[in-house]
Amino acid sequence: MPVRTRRLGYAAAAFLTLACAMPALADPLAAMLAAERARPVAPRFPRDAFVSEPLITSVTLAPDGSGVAFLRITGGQYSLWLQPSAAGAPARRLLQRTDAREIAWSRDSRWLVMIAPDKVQMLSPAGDPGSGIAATLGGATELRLLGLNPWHPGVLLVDRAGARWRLWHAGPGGARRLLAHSAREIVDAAIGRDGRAAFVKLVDGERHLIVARSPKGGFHGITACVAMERCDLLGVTPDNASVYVSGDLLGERRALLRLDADGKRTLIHADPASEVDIDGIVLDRMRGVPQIASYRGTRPARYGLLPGTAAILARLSLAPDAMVETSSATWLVRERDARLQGNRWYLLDPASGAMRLLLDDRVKRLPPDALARVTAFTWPASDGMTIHGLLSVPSGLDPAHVPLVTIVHGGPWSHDDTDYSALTQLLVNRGYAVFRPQFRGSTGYGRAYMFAAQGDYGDGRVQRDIEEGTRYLLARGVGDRTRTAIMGASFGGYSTLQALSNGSRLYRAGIAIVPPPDFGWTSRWAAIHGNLGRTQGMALDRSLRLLALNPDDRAIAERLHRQSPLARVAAMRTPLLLIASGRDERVPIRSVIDYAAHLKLLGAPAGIIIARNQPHAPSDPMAMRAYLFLAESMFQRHLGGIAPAAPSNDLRAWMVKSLVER
Amino acid sequence: MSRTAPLAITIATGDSRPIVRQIIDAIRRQISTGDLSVGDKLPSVRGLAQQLAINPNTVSKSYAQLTAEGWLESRAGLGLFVAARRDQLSAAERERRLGEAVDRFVGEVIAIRYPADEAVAAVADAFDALTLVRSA
Amino acid sequence: MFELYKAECRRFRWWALGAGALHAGILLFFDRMVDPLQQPAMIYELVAAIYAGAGVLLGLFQAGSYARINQWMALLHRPLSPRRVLIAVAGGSATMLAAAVLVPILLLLIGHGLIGSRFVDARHWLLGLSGMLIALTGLMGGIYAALSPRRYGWLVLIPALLPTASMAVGWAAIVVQTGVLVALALLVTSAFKPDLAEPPRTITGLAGTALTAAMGAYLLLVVAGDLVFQTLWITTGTHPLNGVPPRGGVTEATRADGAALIEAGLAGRQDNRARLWREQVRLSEIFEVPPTMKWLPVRGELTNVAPMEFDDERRGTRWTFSHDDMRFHGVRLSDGAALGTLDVPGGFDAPPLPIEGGHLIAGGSLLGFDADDGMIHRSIRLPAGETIVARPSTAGTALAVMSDRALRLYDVRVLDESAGSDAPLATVPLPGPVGSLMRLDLIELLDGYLVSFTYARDGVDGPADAWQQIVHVTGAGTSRPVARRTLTPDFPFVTRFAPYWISPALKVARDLAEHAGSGPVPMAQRTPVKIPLSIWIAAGLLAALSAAVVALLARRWRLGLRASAAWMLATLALGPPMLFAFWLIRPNRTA
Amino acid sequence: MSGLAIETRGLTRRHGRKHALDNLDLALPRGGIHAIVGANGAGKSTLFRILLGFLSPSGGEVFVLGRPSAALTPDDRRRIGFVNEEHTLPGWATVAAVLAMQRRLYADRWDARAFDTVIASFDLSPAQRIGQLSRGERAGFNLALALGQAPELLILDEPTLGLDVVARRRLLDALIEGASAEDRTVIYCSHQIEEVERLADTLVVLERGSLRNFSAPDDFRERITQWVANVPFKGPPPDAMPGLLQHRKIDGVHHYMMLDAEPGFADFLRGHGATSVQTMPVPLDRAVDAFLTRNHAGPAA
Repeated sequence: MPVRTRRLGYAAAAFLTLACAMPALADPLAAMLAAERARPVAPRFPRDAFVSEPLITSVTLAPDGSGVAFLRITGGQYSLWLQPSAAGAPARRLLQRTDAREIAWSRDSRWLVMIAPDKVQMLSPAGDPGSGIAATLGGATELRLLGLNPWHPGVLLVDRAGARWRLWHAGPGGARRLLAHSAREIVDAAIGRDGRAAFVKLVDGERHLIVARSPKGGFHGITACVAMERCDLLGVTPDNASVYVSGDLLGERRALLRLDADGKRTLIHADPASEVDIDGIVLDRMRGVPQIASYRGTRPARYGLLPGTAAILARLSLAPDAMVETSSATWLVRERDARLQGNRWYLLDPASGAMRLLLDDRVKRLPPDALARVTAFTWPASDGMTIHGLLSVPSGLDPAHVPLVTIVHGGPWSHDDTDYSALTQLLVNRGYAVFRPQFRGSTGYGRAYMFAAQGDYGDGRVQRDIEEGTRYLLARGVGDRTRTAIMGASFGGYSTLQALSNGSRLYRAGIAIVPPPDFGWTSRWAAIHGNLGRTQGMALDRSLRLLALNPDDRAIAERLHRQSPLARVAAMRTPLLLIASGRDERVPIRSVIDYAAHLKLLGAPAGIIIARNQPHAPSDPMAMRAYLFLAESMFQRHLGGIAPAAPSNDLRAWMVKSLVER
Repeated sequence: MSRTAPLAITIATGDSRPIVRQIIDAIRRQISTGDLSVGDKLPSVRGLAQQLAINPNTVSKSYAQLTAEGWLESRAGLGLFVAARRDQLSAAERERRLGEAVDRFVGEVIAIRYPADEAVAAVADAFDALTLVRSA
Repeated sequence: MFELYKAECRRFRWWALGAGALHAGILLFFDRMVDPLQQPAMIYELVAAIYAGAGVLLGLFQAGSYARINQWMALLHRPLSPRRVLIAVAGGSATMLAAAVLVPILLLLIGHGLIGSRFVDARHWLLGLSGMLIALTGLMGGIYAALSPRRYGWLVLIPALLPTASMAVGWAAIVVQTGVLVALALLVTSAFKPDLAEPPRTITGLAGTALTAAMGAYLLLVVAGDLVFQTLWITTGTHPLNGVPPRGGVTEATRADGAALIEAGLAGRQDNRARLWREQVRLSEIFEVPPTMKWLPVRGELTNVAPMEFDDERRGTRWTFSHDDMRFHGVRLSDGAALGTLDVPGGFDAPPLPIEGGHLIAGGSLLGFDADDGMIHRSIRLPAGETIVARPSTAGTALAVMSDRALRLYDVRVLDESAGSDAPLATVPLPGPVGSLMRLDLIELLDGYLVSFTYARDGVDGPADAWQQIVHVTGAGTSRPVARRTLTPDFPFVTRFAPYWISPALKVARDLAEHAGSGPVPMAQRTPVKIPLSIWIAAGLLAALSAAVVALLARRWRLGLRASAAWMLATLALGPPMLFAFWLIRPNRTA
Repeated sequence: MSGLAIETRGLTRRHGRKHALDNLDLALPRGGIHAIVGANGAGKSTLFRILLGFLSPSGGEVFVLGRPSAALTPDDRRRIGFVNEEHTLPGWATVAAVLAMQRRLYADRWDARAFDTVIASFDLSPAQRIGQLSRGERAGFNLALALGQAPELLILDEPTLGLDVVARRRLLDALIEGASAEDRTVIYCSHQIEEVERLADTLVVLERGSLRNFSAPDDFRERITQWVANVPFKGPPPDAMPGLLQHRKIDGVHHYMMLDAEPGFADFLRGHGATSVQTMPVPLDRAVDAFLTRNHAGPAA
């Protein structure tokens, strides 16, 4: 079972988020360009066909391998289904309607844990008594879900009574048992096979503290994770004496290690290429030991940690980036590729290596062969640091004569991965090369890479990495120098505004979506107002301080303001499309409007579009379709290319209703 | 004290004669025919008014005229009685009234083409009969 | 006289019994379905209208049965003074009506009080009393309508509608209703005389009838006159509000979308700052903050602005507020068991009005019921003496709270954090009385707000001045006015001031009567109306002219000198409505 | 206090432009039965309403028992009985209740004998409700009540209207019985000339609100004579015949109804060519009829 699903949270690429990382390949650029040049020109697909809505989600394998539970989405409604592993067995609908957005199996495969934003329910497919609400989240004590109990049917919960945090187990029927309590906030726990909390992670100021249960009773600290070190508790070792940890406590990059009760750290597995953070760790759920460690990138890698596992993985070499869930019997495999729209799930027989298609969430998908590959590459920054990036080019064309669009990811503590991207695929299909820089400060390449930004998000290295990446590609014969554009959402939008107004004159057009016009102001605002700041119990202002962006530091604020698009609004002379969200919970709409008003007042060549009711990261497919149309139109207008098809009637109606355009 | 004599008279409204006149005529006729004898006590004003369903004042007026004409006489505290017959009219008046009566009679007889001598004989018989009744 | 009373009682006893039983049945039925004591004011108004209607019907029936001349002569031609006859006859029907109205109400209230889990406030007893008073007022109105001369009787009845317009609350409402009832009874007495067609014989009766008729004529002129005027306008197609309202006018301001309104408010400024604001206005979402609610709960009021209760669904409890002890009383919904009382530390400043989202407004406090701990917490407490006059609304990340003195903007999280600070982000003193504020629009600036206050209540077709004020609120919470423009009235001068020039004295009397006993109503604060001199002159001239016409008519009707003088003086004081009343009453006696 | 029961001076009552009473001067002495006759709309009811203060005169003065009618006190009303043609009594009350109320109201002057005398001829049960009585019974009860209150002045507005012969006869008996009381003045209004003829001491003829006759009924009758004349030609022009009430030509013979015919009227007719002239008295009903209809049937004046 991958670690990420155990987190049970909702990760979104967004401004001021901290997410995980992945590795890249050395210099595969030339080979990739040649290969793509040789391929036939892809046919033009309708714009709306690129949008990909999830129709099946939370597909999860029972630890005994007997079946797969999943959620089906129909018209916004979620229903719960059970697909037995046996060949030919039909899927069974367990619930016609559910509020759950994520499901998990108990270790004994008898219970399904259904997690909704406000409650946890448990359901026995076999009809055992006790089905129903296990816990109602929120409330006076701010009860929240920590995770699944790895051994016993139920979940781990944390709440707060006065000055104390309490760790609970809640099982079928809502029976609750206190596992531990602390004066510090409990953010993680590893449960022993005896059902007691063996290791607990606590918040201690600007660091995290891991404590272990003493044989005599009580807990004692064994180690601290400082300076934003990650240390996620994966589970107790079979001898109950140590805990498996995913984190960067040893070395640069995040790895799988073992932490003993005396604080001793032992590496179990790290990226042999010393390039990227560990991405996924699959546990053998029956035994509670790590089974597979995986690393991502255009050269994804997977390593078996248990005897025999490597052999089975070898049979999966055709799908090196697929996600795997193991069980004592059959395995569940989810195909993953930049060119695969939607998802496909297979059952793998570990013994024979036979794969059988289990679920496909799309009736029709764009042909993967006609879609763009995503290639990871690196380039040397002007200060010598190696910077990673992703590139996609249209097939069958001379890459030097296609327009180049730089798409900057948000966060900034995040990264672009190589999954299917509707925007990238559309632009490449329309004949644009798409460059996605993993500028310094991005995650997934180790702590040093992330901290290399040194809080300089003005004219500093971050922005230079982005622009240098573009220049590097132009120099390598990718993209027409006179037809370049930059776009991005959130931090990417900020970077776009920076690029267009910092005098570099590199880009001929830009699209800034929900951009903070003044990084400092927005950080400060978020630290004060945002309900978004807590990561592992750590308040955003603390995180920012650790990232050299102390919101209370006036000097930093002034520097960031001086170097902000807002301060340079008069310099905006490049065609710009500014898209803002009216219900933006991260970048206050007021700050974008203030900036947009300045643009208008100064007569800048900027179009302003405000999506009145959209949040920072819209999930509305209509919004996605609208933004694709707007991007295609903008780039066609300023970079040349094929005129976009007019929006369909329903989209035009939605745009008239939902967008304010000036 | 004498008893009140029954006074069997009726009056008719809508007659060309006033009610006073009708009462007077009726009492006169009853006295003339002997239905009322001298000394008979007449009904009280109220009594007769009730009997005839008329205003007592009307009865009073009739009684007053009959008294003035001498047909009735009032005995203080006792009521009205039929008076002893006296001639109340002057000779000339009597002559005039006779003349009128003869005129009317003759007119009627002529109108029915009745022989004059037979008419005179009939008048004589009528007077004879009247005398007989009175003496009976 | 007592026999007459008894006979009249007997006459209606079966009716009273039937109506009372029906009344009790309906009350019982509704008591089963809802809590009759916790209905919104509209329901009570409806019920009062039914009581009044029943009274009117009874009065019309009873007096109507006597009003035919033969019956009237049979009733009044007896050795009793008309007043005593009236007391006996009207007393009989009033007794029966009062019993039919009051007894079921009292039974209900007693039933409520005895069940224990529910409570009956003092105000609920008064509410029953009020129901009876209104029924009796209807009865008197019906009697008056049946007996008074048709020429002016209906006019006299118009001011008897005062309870529907009165702002009096609690005991004061009872006093007002009693006053109207007594006045109406006196008017009935003055009309209760052998010759129904003639005006009252006594000077006091005549004066009372004349003054009331003048007030009726005034109200008619003001209301019906306006209606006629507007209808004429509409039919001729020249109504100022037909189609596009006049530019720069009050109507335009009240109908405009927020952005256009704020832009218009800034139109007077051409500097860069204002130009930037205008750009921001065009892009921004405009938050329209509701300026005031029509009514706020007042302690001891007879009815409810809204039901004074809310449900704790998690615990299955209904909390109902008692004015008597100023606490919520809980009842378990499933079985009606009493669950004690609920208070807030520091107590409620005023009866709390439940609003959306489990929040309560009480005087200067915004409170919230926390379903988690089942307690009421105070989110915001304004400085002493200030009252929240509107439902708080969100404006972006801010919560806009209107008080009678200031608009305050809070971090919207103030609602969630019961223990958090309730210091406002900004306090914007109102540039004018809150009652005159018609709309309030604001946009967020990068730091701070731009707020538009539109003062236009009574400024569309009424006499009030109307203006718009733009206030800039900085991030530090300070505010300063940045633009102001006068809104031009859309209606002609003549119609706007009609209530004044028709009769200033009656205008004052009407306002006094309607506001008497109103209790503390912050929303009633209005910009004082500036009456132009020309209106005073017009009113004076009209009064003089009316008095002259009265003099002419009085001569033609050969009225005595003293009576003529009295009528003229009254007309001089009250203007055309008095002339109207005089002409309709046609006094023909030297009184 | 004047010796008159009723006195009006220049009494005028207008309904709009129409005069219901036109400058009426009437003085009815105390005592006796005064009958008021007149066509419908002659002003009788208006007069009564004004007399009792239920209508105000447009002009002139009215005194009832010496008191201005608009200022009648409850005590004055105690002495005045009034019976209208509908015999208005509360239909929802019982006979006993109405009687009890009346007795209490007039306790100081209640004349039980008068009441009993009258009521004896009607078969009423005390428990009956007024609404259940026949019209005649109600009329009798009403009159009994009025007489029981022993009024000085009794005003009767067509009390026998709509009653059958039996009921009317009983009512008349009752009235005669009651009217004979001392010093009682009865004002009686009826269309039944027969009753008037039987009852009235004074005949008051109202026409269009004006007084046309005020005399004993017999005097009135004597003023009117009927003439039958055989005039071969057209006859004298009507405007040459003052006092002509009615003129009809039947089979070539002229019938004249004359008011206050002059002594030489027969010669006048002969002078106009009459070959024969006869005269005769007329019954009261015809006299009244002729008097009241003169302006309807006669040629335009």
